[in-house]
Amino acid sequence: MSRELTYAEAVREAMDIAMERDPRVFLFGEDVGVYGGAFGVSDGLFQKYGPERVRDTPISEAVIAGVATGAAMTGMRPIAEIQFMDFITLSMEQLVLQAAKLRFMLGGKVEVPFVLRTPAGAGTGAAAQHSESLENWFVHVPGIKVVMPSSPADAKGLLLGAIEDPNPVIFVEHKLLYRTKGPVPEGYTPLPLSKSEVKREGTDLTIVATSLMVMRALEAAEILAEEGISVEVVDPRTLKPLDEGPIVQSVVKTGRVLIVHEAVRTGGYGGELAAVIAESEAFDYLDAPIKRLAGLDIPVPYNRDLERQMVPQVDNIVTTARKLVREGR
Amino acid sequence: MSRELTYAEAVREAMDIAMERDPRVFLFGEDVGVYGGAFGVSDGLFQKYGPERVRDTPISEAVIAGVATGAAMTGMRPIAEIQFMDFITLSMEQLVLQAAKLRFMLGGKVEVPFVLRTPAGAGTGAAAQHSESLENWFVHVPGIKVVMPSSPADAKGLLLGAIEDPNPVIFVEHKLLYRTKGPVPEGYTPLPLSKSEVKREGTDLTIVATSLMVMRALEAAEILAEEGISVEVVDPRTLKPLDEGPIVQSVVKTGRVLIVHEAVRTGGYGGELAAVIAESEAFDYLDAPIKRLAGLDIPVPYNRDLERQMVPQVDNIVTTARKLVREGR
Amino acid sequence: MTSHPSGPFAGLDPAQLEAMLHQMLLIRAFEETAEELYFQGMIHGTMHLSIGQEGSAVGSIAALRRDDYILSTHRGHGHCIAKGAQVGGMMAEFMGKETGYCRGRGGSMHMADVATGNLGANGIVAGGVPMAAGVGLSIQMQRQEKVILVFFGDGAANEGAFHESLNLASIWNLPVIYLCENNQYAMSMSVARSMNVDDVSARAASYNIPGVTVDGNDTIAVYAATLAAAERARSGGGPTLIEAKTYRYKGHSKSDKQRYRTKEEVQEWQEKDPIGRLSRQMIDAGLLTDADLTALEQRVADEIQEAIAYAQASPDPDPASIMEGVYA
Amino acid sequence: MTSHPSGPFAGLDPAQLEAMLHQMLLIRAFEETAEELYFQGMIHGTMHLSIGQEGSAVGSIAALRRDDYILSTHRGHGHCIAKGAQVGGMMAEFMGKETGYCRGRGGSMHMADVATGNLGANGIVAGGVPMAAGVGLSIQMQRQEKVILVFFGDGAANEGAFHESLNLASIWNLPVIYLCENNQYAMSMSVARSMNVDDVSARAASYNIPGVTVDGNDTIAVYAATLAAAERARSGGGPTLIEAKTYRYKGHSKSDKQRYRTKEEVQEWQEKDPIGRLSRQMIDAGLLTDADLTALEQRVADEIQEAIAYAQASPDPDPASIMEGVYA
Ligand SMILES: Cc1ncc(C[n+]2csc(CCOP(=O)(O)OP(=O)(O)O)c2C)c(N)n1
Ligand SMILES: Cc1ncc(C[n+]2csc(CCOP(=O)(O)OP(=O)(O)O)c2C)c(N)n1
Ligand SMILES: [Mg+2]
Ligand SMILES: [Mg+2]
Repeated sequence: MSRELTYAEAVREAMDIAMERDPRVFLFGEDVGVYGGAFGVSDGLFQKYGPERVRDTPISEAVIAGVATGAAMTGMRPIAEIQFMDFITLSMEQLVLQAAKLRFMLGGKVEVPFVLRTPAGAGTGAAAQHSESLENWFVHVPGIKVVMPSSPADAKGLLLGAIEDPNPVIFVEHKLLYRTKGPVPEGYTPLPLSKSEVKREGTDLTIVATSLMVMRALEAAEILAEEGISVEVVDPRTLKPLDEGPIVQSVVKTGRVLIVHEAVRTGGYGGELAAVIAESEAFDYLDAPIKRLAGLDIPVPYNRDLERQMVPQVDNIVTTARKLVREGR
Repeated sequence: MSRELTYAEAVREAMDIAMERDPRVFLFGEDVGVYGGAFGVSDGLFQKYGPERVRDTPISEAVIAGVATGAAMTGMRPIAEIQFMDFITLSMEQLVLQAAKLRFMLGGKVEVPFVLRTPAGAGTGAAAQHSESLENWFVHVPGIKVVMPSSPADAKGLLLGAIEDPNPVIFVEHKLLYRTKGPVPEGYTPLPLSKSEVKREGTDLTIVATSLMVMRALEAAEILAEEGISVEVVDPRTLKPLDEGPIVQSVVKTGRVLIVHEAVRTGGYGGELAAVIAESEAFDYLDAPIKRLAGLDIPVPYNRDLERQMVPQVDNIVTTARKLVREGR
Repeated sequence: MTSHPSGPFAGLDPAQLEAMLHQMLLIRAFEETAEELYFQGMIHGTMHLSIGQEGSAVGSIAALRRDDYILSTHRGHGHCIAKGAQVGGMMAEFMGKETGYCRGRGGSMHMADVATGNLGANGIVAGGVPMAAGVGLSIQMQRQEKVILVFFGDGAANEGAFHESLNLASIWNLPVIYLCENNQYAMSMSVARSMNVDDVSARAASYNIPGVTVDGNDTIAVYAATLAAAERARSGGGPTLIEAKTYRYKGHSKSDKQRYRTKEEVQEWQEKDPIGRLSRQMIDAGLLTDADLTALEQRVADEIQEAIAYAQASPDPDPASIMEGVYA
Repeated sequence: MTSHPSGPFAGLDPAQLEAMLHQMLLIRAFEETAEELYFQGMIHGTMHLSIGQEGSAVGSIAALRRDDYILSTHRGHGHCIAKGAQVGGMMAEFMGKETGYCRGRGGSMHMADVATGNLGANGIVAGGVPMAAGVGLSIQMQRQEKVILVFFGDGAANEGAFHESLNLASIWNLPVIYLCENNQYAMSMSVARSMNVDDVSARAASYNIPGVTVDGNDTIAVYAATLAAAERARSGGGPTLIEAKTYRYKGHSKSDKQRYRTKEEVQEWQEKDPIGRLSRQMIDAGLLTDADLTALEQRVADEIQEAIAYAQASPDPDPASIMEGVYA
């Protein structure tokens, strides 16, 4: 049985179910309690589970990451929230030098099972310090898993999977997806953190997209279909560890690939994807250069039009994809 | 006129010259004074310039980055040292959300001219929290420049160039290069932060390498030359902004490219380089897939052999390059 | 030269007092207008209003010189106006126009006016606090007579950056004034829940620097405390931590249901309004008449109308200029 | 049940005291040996020796239970031994062997023995301090009777993490003991230069928690202070900050020319040696004879020899296992 939920409701339902099933699970972060979280994602959980399991913290992002790490090491299953992904810059030492490495450094003697949820992305007019997409930093850190759901169903399933996972997981939500609706299965339905998914089948071009860009890529594919261009859209869902198979197979099939992400282009996850494809057997099937469409290399501007111009929109995807198919570059 | 200096001496000479010429330049960080820096790089500068211009700080990496930013915004030219690159995880907010973005966020009304020097890399048996190579994080941050010198001459010239540059520059030194010697020009000889350099010419294969890996690639090239394989070695030197020209031209010429860096492979700078090449005209000249040789995706192990096994060595480069040329993959 | 604040107005003359009252009225009108424009869809994004906190903004900055620096917060419109910015340029920034103080790139959370020493609001809680030590060091090394005053909230006092910055300013004896606007809440987190000390100023003892708490709605008291701190800093006496206790009347930002406080609590504070208080003090002292006050309010209303007109008439940024300003 | 430490030995019986003295001798012998092996090239990397600080390690941990947790530092060999680790496994770790406590992956800076509650040394200054709040919360939410004691140095007390962690432990009333080993220096930076307060413990006031300073070379005093803090924590009394003033005899690490201090200063402290002090106290009280002491030293020497033999006979990690342990 499944019904329509928003992405935010799906995240909340996953937390609710996990907290009901497992007393070790708790949620903490800035204003996650009575306030319900900056985006209302945890609305109602405080009323249901009380102040011990839904805890407000002071504005102390370093210790938030430390609490997740220390509690996870000693038998709990914390869900930490960093209110905006930008603020994770204050948690890096505990996440990268401690949580990610502890198991390895201690010879495999500990597990650090926590999920750190955080909303990323531009589009809200909040400017450069409230719009970051920093997922590739964590992809570059062995010991951490990185998840970026693009639909309500994935949000619920992957969050349940992340809570079950015995490793630290950075769970990146997108502010502009919170209000999007989609069918979501009921009950305890965790998804493994190891599967890319073909979101739409096609034959002329593969678009590999993440998070909000999956939705935009699917819209673009609709438009291109009317022009007779058949686009396959693949969503890694879990950026690390990456399930390369479906991506490589798709490129083998279509011979052309466009990588789309919101994070600024240079040094981003698109580079990793491009390299994975260029190193794979798909290389021999490429009829056109591997193309990236990503955020412009600037801080996110406040002005609404500049902000829109900085991040890939449906029309940018359509134009770039069309050119790649028709002109081969 | 040039004479032989070690990489560490070259860095010191650059700081010394900059401080002599410009009263706005000063050095600060943990133990940079009487101690001379954890690796002795600033040895003698305290004695020459005194405690005001060569200042020890408490162990407070966030405020170290804040001091660099605030002082740079208001007329000074700070050189900050973060004792090991690992500890820069504690400076990320000030570097990424403030220093990098201030100029843009304030409509171009300020400049933030500072250099943050920090030693990266494994090979000293210091294990996972003292061996990080995090350069690609900063490559992913618009507003910051990233420099990684591979020789004493580059270390001096690029550091002088970085101090002259009106932007925040992350200057990544390598612990295993500090004792390497090479010719270094005398006097004030800044290099622009905008030039890749062909370190060795060749025709069969292009190796793009950074920092310590440039030295290892050159050694590998020597060995391969004896086998009749002619390798061209290109060093970006400034990772951001990247001077793509020499890299693309080299690949157009050789038709094969191997990217080598020490940082862990996944999410690293190699992905960016691979994507740049795959998007360029060089794509049409590629006779073999683009290959990456990088650090294994694990925290740096303490055990000497495992540590060695984790980071690309000369023999790994030779084997991978030979295979790429002889077998085309 | 050391001034000796005395009398009910701490040595401020009538002209200065009227200028301060004018600024407080202007700040409030500016923010009330900004909120209206937001509801009308003429301003996007979000905003953090300081209505109710004008006393700490104006009282503290009145004690500074034009060439002194400030670093501000996400709730910084008042600081910006008090330091001397034009509301036209601020309104233009709010509307994302090219004529805005940040060319429309920064918006409310990055409002800055470098010409008047305002190095910028900040979207990051305690974001300006570490930088303040750097500005202080810069002043000290350049042998300038300036000071840097950095604003931050009660919530910011729980960030690690607060600790590192105050410790460094203390051991290096930097000319920094740390001004904590304690408005009782960090978003939904009350000070009572977020720390076990009654006064943020108590934390000055960890760095062996002076720490004082003043009534933030008593504009004159804030002025006097800041003036003393500024003189100490200028004369090589080092940093001071000042806590101004005040209150925000509006929600934290535009998405606040205010479940964490009662209407009664808000009302209690509104009765202690800093603008009402200063104007009453001046009227009682015969320095202001009701007519003067009405005139001031009218002047402020006109300034706001001009500001809106200026902003609306201003051009949007040229899309072709989007890559500008990332690097110098 | 509350114990009432009394008499010169705070209620410790002769057997306990001898065990403590044995641990202190073992720590010193272990570190002196490790240094020798380093100079012989049998250990690589670097190491931070706690010689001279055995009193704070043994005195504090003696007040804990086996199932209590500790988080340690880069100068953590003493903590590890005091909590109950075997020197054989530690020596093996030092030599990078598969039988080491971290399978040779961690080395000196990550020495850990989860079985005895030692969650690990840390290469990052103050790295364990934020985690300690998490461990404390975990204990509290699981309704356990445990406490977590986190060691850190004077230098760590200037990290932002110190501030955030103590504040959180205070408002959540967590069972955390913050034990600052103030050995006067952070690498080359003296406490006198790095902070303007005489005692790190003074900073407890910022969080309204108890803060005490004890002579770290008085092992019994450290024990008594820790016991009181542990009982407070177990009975829901929340966190305590203990500062143990002590001194490291050796350089900071293997690359230290020690230009920042004088030989005289080192000698002065060596006269206050914690091992000499405890053994003298016990001898004066008739709890120990010179013969006993010699026997203890012999026993320690044998344990170290066994440890070396065990470590040398142990296998290196299998190169094929290099990817193990990154993910669970
Ligand atoms: C590092 C960081 N954490 C969290 C936030 C989100 N946030 C913005 S303002 C705010 C509350 C700040 O409280 P306070 O410092 O008291 O200032 P006030 O809003 O009361 O003026 C929070 C949590 C942020 N902007 N930066
Ligand atoms: C975050 C961080 N900054 C700097 C260092 C380098 N470092 C290692 S130990 C040390 C001194 C620490 O002093 P203290 O906390 O007093 O401990 P002690 O060495 O005196 O035992 C420094 C600067 C580090 N390991 N981590
Ligand atoms: Mg507040
Ligand atoms: Mg110390």
